[in-house]
Amino acid sequence: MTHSDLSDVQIRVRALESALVAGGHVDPAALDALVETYEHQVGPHNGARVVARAWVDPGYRERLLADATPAIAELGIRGRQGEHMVAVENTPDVHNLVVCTLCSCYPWSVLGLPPVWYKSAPYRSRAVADPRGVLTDFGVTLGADVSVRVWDSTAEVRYLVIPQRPADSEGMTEDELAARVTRDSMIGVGTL
Amino acid sequence: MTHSDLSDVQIRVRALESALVAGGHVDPAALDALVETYEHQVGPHNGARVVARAWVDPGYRERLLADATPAIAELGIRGRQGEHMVAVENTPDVHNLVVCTLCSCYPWSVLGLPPVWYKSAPYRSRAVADPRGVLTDFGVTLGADVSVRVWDSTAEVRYLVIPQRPADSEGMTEDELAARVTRDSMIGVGTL
Amino acid sequence: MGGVHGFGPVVAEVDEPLFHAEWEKRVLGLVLALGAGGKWNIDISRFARENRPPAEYLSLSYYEIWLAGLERLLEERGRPTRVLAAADVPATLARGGPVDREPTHEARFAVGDAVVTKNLNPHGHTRLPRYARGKHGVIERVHGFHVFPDVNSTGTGEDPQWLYLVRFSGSELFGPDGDPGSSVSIDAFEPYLEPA
Amino acid sequence: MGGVHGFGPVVAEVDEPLFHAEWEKRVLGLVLALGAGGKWNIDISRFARENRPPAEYLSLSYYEIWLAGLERLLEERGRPTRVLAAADVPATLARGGPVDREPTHEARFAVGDAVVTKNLNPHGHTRLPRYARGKHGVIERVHGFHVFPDVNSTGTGEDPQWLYLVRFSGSELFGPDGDPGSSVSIDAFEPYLEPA
Repeated sequence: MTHSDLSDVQIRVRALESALVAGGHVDPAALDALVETYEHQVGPHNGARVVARAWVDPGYRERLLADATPAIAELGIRGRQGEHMVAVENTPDVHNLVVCTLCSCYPWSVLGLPPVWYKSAPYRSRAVADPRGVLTDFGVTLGADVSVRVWDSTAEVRYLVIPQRPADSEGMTEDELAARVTRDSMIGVGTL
Repeated sequence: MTHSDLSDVQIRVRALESALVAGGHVDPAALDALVETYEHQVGPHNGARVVARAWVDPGYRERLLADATPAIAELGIRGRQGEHMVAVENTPDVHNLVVCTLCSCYPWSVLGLPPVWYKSAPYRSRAVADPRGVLTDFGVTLGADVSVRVWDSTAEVRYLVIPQRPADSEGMTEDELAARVTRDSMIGVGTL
Repeated sequence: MGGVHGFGPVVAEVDEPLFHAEWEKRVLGLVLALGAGGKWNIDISRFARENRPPAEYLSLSYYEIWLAGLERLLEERGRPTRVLAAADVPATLARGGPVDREPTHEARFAVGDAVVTKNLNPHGHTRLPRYARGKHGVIERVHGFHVFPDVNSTGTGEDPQWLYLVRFSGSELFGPDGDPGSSVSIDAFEPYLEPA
Repeated sequence: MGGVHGFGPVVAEVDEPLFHAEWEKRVLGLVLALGAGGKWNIDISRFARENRPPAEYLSLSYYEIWLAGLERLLEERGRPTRVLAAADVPATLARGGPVDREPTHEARFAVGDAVVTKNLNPHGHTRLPRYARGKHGVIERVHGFHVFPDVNSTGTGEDPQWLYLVRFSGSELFGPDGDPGSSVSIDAFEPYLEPA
């Protein structure tokens, strides 16, 4: 993707915002609050807490896999682009990968805003037809005996990958475990 | 389609041609001869002669529909992008439309170089899925009882549409008839 | 664009910032704030972003598409009179926009059913990807009774439908060039499906 | 791109000139002259033009794509040493490049046979359009035994194959949104086809 001249867009956006604010259609403080939320509050640390809890608490893991939305809400995590959650678990035999080929649907409530590559044409086109190739782009090589399940978020259901717990994480606390969980591993393009 | 800044391209092409001529890889007089051929010699008047002959000579029409390449060669018309010709005839019940969805294949030997719209994404995408809509863009409305046959030139076979002879052309000479035949009617986006 | 070739490798930016320019933040804020204004819904909004010539769509960045979509919505649907107040932002985001509705009839398909997707090619909005049209799969989950984007995007009502998770093999979707060791699941609305 | 939506109406330029700039003529000449040099064939040349990111392909004009393809061919395959002389232009154009070859085996299909196209998704060059993959049609004509672009485009040989005219109904190709009163015929090589 190419970017138009940034200063042009900047001017266009400023003009639009000014007109909307002047007309009383937008509260500028609401814009600040919205940006602040996604810049500093919602992010992959939310999903990491879900994953860590699932690793240490078998009962939680079961509830999460059975019906993810209320299980995630148990941790106080809910909201926009996370209204209908499904958790899918990596195992030694199955690797999960999440994409939205149609636009760029992403589980905001647990992962925050998506990275540019997730929204890019290369990822959206290849994730379904050549998931192993995409994983290779991310430095992940799966054994031929590992099957790949791709989840294309074509409706309002959002998917969260529960990565495999690292082998060297014996005895870690839930917080230490959460700190090990990466955003990429919860999309399925990374392992831990 | 947008065009890049023309002067930039012009400079790029001049530099390429100069380098190739200087290296002895291209004869500039050959370039002139090639351009001259398609600018002034080969064009829709070739196809028009074929159509007019088919209208006035039933034996020729039969040979043309049976095996177009030699029939067209009878009129001295042959060559590049016309090596394997097929002629398809419009009737009161069937209208034919030619496209190349893959690139912009076109019967150069009978129609010359294609117009921009033939090479455009709108034509190439819609001609197969919505041929009647495309015809409407060209001001042609077919009765619901007329079926449309679309020919997608996906290999090296090239298609020439034989339009229906105009009702008011009784008694015209073959040359007069040829003058009535339009390029668009031989692609199938026009009628006479 | 699923399955289309030629876009090249996936390149992840190292230490990618959340935003690449200040204006991206303002576009995010404007889209969310105005989206809460009630003049349009998320499906109208997606269609306003996506229904543009492919060359244009592919040449714009993500937030440029959001901006272009927002400009179109304001032009076509007008400016909202209901204004999201800063104080209501946390509750509005927490509530989100659930799309599950009370079912009005039984689901046609059950888990394990073999289905085939229809070969739909509508001019309007649809959420059935091109690569998964006319393909055989199996129902793996019944998600619920959800707002139907194909209709909701026209602004004429929610027309909720049963939504299913349908799984296809890589070979069914992409033939001999597909990955036989992979499967792809999509979320498909009942009107997209027929019994196989 | 057959069947893809969103490109808008077809707009024909009134009194369109054959060329829109002088450089277009030179590109036409260069492509034809260098194409006669023997360093590449028409299928290699098409693949060099088309194998680029869709946003780039769709944003370039026709002759810009020709120019970009030519630059790539020269870089990848080198400059031809066989030079087309001006005096040979008429004969070269008249001869063209016929692709029919002497058959080495019988055709697998005959006129009237029901066939289904394979769901091929190769990374290399192919001439089976995406909209016609995995679709049922009928053989209407046996064109002959022609050079196979999928292989010829790699520069490893002509690998000629039987070429057929295959006709599909608009409904088969585009479903309920297709035109039931239309049909589309493509020219399909035998490796694209299976008995239905």
